[in-house]
Amino acid sequence: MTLTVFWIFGVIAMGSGLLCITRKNPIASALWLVVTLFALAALFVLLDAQFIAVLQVLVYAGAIMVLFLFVIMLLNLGRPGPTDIKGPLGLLGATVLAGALLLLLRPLGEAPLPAGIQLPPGTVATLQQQRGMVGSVATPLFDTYLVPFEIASVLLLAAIVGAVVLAKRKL
Amino acid sequence: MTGTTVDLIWLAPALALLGFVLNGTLALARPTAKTLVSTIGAGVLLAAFGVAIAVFSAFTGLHAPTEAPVVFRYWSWIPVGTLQVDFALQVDQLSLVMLLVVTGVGSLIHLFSIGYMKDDPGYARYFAYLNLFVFFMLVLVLGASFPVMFVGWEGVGLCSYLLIGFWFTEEVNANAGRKAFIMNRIGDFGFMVAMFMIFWSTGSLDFDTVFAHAPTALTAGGTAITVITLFLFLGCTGKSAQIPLYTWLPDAMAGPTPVSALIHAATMVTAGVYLVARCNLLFALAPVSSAVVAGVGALTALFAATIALQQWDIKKVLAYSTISQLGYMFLAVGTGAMTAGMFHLVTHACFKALLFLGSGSVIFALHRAYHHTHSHEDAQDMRNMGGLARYMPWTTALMWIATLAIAGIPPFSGFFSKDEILTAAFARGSVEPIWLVFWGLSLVAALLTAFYMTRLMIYTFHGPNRTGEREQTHLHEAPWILTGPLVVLGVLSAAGGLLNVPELYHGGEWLHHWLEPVTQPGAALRPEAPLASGTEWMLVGVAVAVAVIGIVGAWQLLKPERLVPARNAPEERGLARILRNKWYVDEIYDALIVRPLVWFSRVVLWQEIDQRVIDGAAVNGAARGARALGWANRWIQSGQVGTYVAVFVVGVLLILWRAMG
Amino acid sequence: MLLSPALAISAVLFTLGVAGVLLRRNAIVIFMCVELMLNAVNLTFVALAQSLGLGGQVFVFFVMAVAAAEAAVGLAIILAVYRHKQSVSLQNMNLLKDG
Amino acid sequence: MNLNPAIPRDLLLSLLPELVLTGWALVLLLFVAWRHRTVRDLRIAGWLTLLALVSTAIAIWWLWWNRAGVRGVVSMIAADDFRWVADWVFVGAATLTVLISFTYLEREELLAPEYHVLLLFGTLGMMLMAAGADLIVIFLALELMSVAVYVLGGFDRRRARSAEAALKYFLLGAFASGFLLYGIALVYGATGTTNLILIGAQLSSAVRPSAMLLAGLALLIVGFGFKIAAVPFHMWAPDVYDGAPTPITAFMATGVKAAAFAALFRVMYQAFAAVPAWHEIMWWLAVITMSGGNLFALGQRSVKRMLAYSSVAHAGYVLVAVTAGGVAGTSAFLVYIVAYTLMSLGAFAVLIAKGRAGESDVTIDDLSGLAARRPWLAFALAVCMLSLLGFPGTAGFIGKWYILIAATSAGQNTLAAILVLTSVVSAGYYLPVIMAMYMKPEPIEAAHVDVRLDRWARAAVAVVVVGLLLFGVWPNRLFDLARSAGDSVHAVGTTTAAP
Amino acid sequence: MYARWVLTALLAWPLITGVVVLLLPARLAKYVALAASVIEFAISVPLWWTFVPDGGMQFIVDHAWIAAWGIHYTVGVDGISLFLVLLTTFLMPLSILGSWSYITKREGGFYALLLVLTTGMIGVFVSLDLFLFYVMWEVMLIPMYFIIGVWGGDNRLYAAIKFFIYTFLGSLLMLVAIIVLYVHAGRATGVYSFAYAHLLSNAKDLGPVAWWLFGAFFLAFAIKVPLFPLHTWLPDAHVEAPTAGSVILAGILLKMGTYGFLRFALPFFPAVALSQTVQLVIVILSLIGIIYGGLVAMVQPDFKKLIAYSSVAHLGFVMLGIWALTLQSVQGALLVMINHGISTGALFFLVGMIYERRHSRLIAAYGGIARVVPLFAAILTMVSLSSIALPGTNGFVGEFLVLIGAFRTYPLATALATSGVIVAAAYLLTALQRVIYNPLTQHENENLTDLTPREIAVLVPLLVGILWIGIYPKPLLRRMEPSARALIEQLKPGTVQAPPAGAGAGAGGGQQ
Repeated sequence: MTLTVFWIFGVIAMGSGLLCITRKNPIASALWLVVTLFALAALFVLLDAQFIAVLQVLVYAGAIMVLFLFVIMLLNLGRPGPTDIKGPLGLLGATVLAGALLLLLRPLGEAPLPAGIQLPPGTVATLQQQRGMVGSVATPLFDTYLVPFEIASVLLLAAIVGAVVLAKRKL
Repeated sequence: MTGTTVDLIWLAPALALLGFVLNGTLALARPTAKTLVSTIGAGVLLAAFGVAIAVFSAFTGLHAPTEAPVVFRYWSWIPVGTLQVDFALQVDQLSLVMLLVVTGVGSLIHLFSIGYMKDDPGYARYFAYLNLFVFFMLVLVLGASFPVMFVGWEGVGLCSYLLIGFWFTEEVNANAGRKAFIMNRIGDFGFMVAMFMIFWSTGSLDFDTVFAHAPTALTAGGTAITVITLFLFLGCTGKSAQIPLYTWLPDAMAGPTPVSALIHAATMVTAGVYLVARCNLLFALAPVSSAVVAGVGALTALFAATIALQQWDIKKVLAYSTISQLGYMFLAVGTGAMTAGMFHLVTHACFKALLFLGSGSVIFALHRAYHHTHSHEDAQDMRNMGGLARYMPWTTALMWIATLAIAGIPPFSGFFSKDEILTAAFARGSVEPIWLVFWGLSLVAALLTAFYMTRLMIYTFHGPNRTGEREQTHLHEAPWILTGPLVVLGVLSAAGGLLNVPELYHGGEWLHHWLEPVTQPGAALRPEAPLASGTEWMLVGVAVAVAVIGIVGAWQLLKPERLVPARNAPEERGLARILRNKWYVDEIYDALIVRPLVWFSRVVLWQEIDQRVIDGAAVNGAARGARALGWANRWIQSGQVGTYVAVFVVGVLLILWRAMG
Repeated sequence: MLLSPALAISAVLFTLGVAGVLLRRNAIVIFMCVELMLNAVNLTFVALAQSLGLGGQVFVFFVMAVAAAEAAVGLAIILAVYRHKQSVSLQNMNLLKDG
Repeated sequence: MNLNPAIPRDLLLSLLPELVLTGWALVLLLFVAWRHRTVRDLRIAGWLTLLALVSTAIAIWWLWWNRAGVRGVVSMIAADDFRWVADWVFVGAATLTVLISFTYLEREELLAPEYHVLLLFGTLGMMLMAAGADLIVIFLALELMSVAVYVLGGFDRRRARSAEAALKYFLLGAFASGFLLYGIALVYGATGTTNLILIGAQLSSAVRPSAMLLAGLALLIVGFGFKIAAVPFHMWAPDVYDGAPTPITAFMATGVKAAAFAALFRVMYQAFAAVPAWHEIMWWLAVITMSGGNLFALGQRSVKRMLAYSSVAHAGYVLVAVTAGGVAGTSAFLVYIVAYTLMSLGAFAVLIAKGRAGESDVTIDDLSGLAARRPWLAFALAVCMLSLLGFPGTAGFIGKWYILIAATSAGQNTLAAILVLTSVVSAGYYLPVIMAMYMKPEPIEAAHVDVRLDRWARAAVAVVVVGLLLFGVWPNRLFDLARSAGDSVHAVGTTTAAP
Repeated sequence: MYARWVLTALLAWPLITGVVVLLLPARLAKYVALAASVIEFAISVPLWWTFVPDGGMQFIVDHAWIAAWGIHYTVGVDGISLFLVLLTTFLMPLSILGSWSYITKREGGFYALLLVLTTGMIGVFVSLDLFLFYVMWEVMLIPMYFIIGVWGGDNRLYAAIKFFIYTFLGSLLMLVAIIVLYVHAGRATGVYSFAYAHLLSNAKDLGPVAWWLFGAFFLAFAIKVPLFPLHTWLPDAHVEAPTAGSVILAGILLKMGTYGFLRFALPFFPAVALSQTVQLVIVILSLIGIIYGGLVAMVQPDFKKLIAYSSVAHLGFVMLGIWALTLQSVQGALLVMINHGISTGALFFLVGMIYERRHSRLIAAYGGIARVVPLFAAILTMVSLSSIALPGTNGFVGEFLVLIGAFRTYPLATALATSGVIVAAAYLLTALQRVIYNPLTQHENENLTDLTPREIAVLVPLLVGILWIGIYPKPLLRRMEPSARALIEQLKPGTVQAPPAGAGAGAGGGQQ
């Protein structure tokens, strides 16, 4: 049952992903991407990552994609115009290369994880029930992953400074 | 060290070298000091001649004939491992003969040169070269080992080169000098290879050691000794102008006439004969090589004589005559008649020097006459001469002596030496019939010799004068400084036969006995070929008859009255033309060897292989290729991110494939 | 177990992202495709987290931070370029090239 | 939600340099917020940056000196000699970049002190990359560094070239980050951890690496390959180097590359030493990078682009050290990267002097006759070129020699031979620079009149030249340092045979 | 005491003075440089007497340098390198004096580079540590590159870069080979060191790798020699270089290749070097060099190119001599190396002198100038004769020894090589004729001035050398012999015959 639902959302994600890359209007692409992100959020829920799923909707589909759309609008790219999709040669090249990549990545879906490192099934779900949806992610964030967390904060600061510099009207 | 005058032998070459150094310095510093130059130039030679005589007399007093040569080692020259070459001089019977000839004839020619060259701007340089030549010639004949001899051997070649090209501003002269040197070098190549083989066969290069070891170290008649001697003989053909390397000698007449007399007639060109005589033991061990030597000698004698028949340049006639006579000498030494060869060498030195100097005297006279009238006729062309006997009686008389000598008319010197050679060849023919062919060839050559020499005399001194109306008044006998040496040489040419009067005429065969210590080891290895005295007389008769036929025939056949001056002379036809053009040998060499080689070097080796293939295709091609790859990259590095991404993904695919495959 | 399907879907999405980058010329769309790739990876992380512990989910958090930072900077850069060229098509980005 | 306030002392200590630098960066940011209008502000910001870097260097030195203070891996941060030496390289590169930026920024009227802030953030990213003992730290640090450098690359917004460079760099960089991240995810999946040492332990016991691990490893290599500009992931480099402001180009060519390599070394040898698969890939990557970089550089007229391809080629040389591995390979990398940082920065510094306001390309011909007019400058550039070429007497030679020793010790004779053969090709483009300066006449009388460096840049160039020559003749101390650093990487990981 | 510092002084002095010259005002440069090089020569001269011919290394100095890799500063000379060092110090003052009026721009740089070059060249010859050797080997490349590139002729840039890249190609592969040797020896013994003796004694058991290593060394040295077909950099470099550059290039740089073969390639890989294949290759290439070099020289329109190709031929003799490995041939090879330095050096000086007057190197631009400049003509003739190995000059002794020695090992090849003497006469005498003989047709040549005292001062030492070695080479041969003997003994044990008991008697048993 879960599996079926999982696949349904998976297909939605893949289908809208395909549409995202093939729609000639950037806005359409962006919207299809949002659909993909939502589908992914659903998948996250199915994978016992409810908090991440929420973040996905809030941060990704909400904030980041809005930013994209904003910029697209700002640059007035939504108007009908020549497509930015490459010609038949580009299509062929992209298909061949992507197909090859997929072919090479195929074993990933089949290989089981090494037994030694796997947790017993349901461990994560149990953990989340114990600590709560947020706490189970937040605790390691401020404990084990303190250093990366701080780096991420500096990263965002740097990005802000950078964005400000680039967007400033006058240097 | 013997404690006698023989010890002073080093003085002879040293004096000549001193002359060179002094005159060379003068040539660069004060070329006008002609008196000083002549004093030094001729003085050192006379002194050297004096040393030679002193050494000779001391040596005769010192030694019983069978004793070993006296070797003086001055310093260790090339000492490396077993190769120990000392700078050493060797005094023995053979080298003494050569010493006397070189210094004696040399002195006369130096004296002659004082007069002959007196107006030349390069006077000091000339004497410097001449002195240097004598130095090297003495090293050649006195050297006690192959390398030391080789010093002289190449040194005389150098001087020959310098003197042939003495008037270097004419391209012909410079070419002739170069040709001489290169041709000689071909021979020297043979000499060197022979030296290498001798060293590794006998362990030494000193004459005494080599000759002592050779009979045991080398199998008689074996390949090694045959190859060695053939290579040695290759050296001789270069230096002594034998087939196939003779072509430089006629061209060498471009040098001043005294040079032709000294170097290209009397001394240097006989070095090959001397070498074979010196190595007679080695040649005795190699019968095949000896036959080759004799055969080449006989063939050259005839071949050069035919060309001499139709030359107009007086010096060219003499040059071919020299080649021909050298052929006789090689026939002699190839036959094993070392004494005969050396004997002819000595007599030839006298009469050929006389002939050259005589012709020099004629040229001098003509040149002076033309100089007076400012005309540019060829002073060496016999068609411009004729009837000179009237103006130059001394010269004419002396030239006739020499002509008779070379033609082999008794009792002049040439008769004895040439007859000895012919006899020896005939005698050897009784053992090995091939020698009868050689004998036949040389007999025909003798006939031709008499003919062309008489032709030369008739056209030059007899008949009407063709020099020119105005010039006739300026024709004179040469001054005493020129004729003086001629007289001395005339005496020697006439009486030189006394040196080795055969037993046939109850002579003492002095030279034969004198050289015996040197020639004996080789002679002992050769087959005996005795001749009955009747046969000998018959041979003498044939030889004399041939000479007389040649002279009389020429006198009868040639019509000097019909001859026209060179300027108006018609082209010859038929055989005459071929002979006039020396059988086209130079042209053939040029077409077959020189031009193809130069073309090959320039076009194939340099332009194609070096420049196009190696440098162009390989070296610069690699550079260009690398650069082209760099440039080609611009097609990909086009600024298009799409391309970059595609290449990137290809890279990803490859890495994934390698990692997971 | 949802791991295998999740990994498969993730691989497909990642490939789609790559294909999009290969296929498009519009800088913003390409950037969106890159986001698609990042999301594909997120799916992998989350799927793995189910078997390997919560670390995977924390990574997703970090990826989002990175995505946000990149978006901020990236869109600023795209704007800067647009000011010069009045276009965001990569076809017009050809000032810099060999030769 | 309970925050753990008791942050271990060791962690703070081991992050001391980064903390110092971050602190300075924040101070500078505050300063910039108030004062960002005049040239004077810019200069003060520059001095503050120098101060920041110097104090960071002192902190590094103190940690290195005081080894007992902190050792080993503390919460995803490695504290070993390798890190200290690498940090010095980054700080050095940043310092030299700041020194050569003074004139440049003023001349190009880039009066934005944020430049220095971003430079500090970039340096911080690099330091964290070298420090990261966990893939996630490395990834975040890499992003931090990249974000800073993306912006710096497009800093000269007024010029389309700069903006275009930034866009290309950004798009391709983000694309490559995707692969890197995917690689991390797969490695995580295959081993259950992102900690390098744990991965290493995990793998040393595994019989046969799984497909997921191999795919992850491959994608990691791709991700790093992009940052180090290995062929075929190099194509951004010439364009971006060309368009970016020259001091930033120098910073990218040296610092960014060094950081990527440092992380690569750590990842490969602490985590994946037991997996043989990547050696062959590295081998091929090294070969095509060396060949490609050198051959493509031959076709360049612009000095900057030429140096870009040259930096690709040098990445290839360092990849040889990666392939060779072992203590020798790691030490060789450090020595080489020190030399490369010096010579590359020196070359770019001279290029800055030669460029004019609103510079387009400086071509090789533009340098004609420089030696006659500016002998010292020409000398400096000549030394840099010779060092890049690997000529004895310069640090470049010592570095190359070390890589060759590492390669042959690892039995990679063919690779060593290919390295030198491609070096020969490099003579084909380094020499023309010298040739132009010394052997060609000045194109016009006034060609080089205004070519001069201010005192800061001059100091930088002097340091570079002295350093190149000093290390070229007397590299002993550098060797000791590199050696102990190399040891420290491998002491943690598995045992690799080393001479 | 002298033994302890002499080599170091020889290396350091030119370097220091070079820097001084660079910093001094340009007008003083040549005086200081001349003084420095004369002092350098003076320092080196006592080597001649203090050297003890015992076959071993002498004047050894050994200091640790880069301890991490076992690199030492180790220098020393034996009978093989002694004369190359002396030749270097001998040619340098002459080169500087010979450039007196030739170099007119950037004099300081030029003379400084010459001095630095001296250090590099001497360094190559005295290094007993392969790292040091390699460094020196490369160090001399840069000054030469600049000398050609800055002060050269019209096509100097091409020639300079060609010279550089060509040499660089070979030397870099040699670098790899050196390192492989180092690693191999280190693995075998646990001692990691670049010391010559260490690597030499551990260059065994390399297996097939030895072929590759030999190949790398071979390439490096063969390019330098240069062996056909790796020679094409030489004509360009020679033609474009200024006089001093050509002199040093021909006189010393080429010898580095042959020296390398003697010192490294042969002793390190005797099994490979003396294998049938390699012998065949070397002998054939030497032969091609001798004959081909000569024939190509014959058709050159440019005098300097002619001399350059003649160098190919001369060095062919050296290679033949080295590979023949008899006492005579090896010593002959050493002697030819020295002779070539003197004679070809002198030829380049002479061409340079006439070039300064007439600004043409084309043979066709001259003709008949012996009348105008007799002294020049006389000296040119003498030097040419030395170059074509006329007995009595140095050239003969060397070539004779090479050929007679090589004949034992390769009779046929040596016989063919001997024909090189014919070709040599052909090309040099033809050129001589076309330059100083023949009619004087070009008006520009009528007012040429003869040699100045300075030029005579440059040439006289060379002429003295030509005659001295030609007539009394024993002092040189005596000093070389033990080293040559040791080398052969090491490579082909038991093939060196003892010298005869009574030197000069030539009574030693011949070998058949």
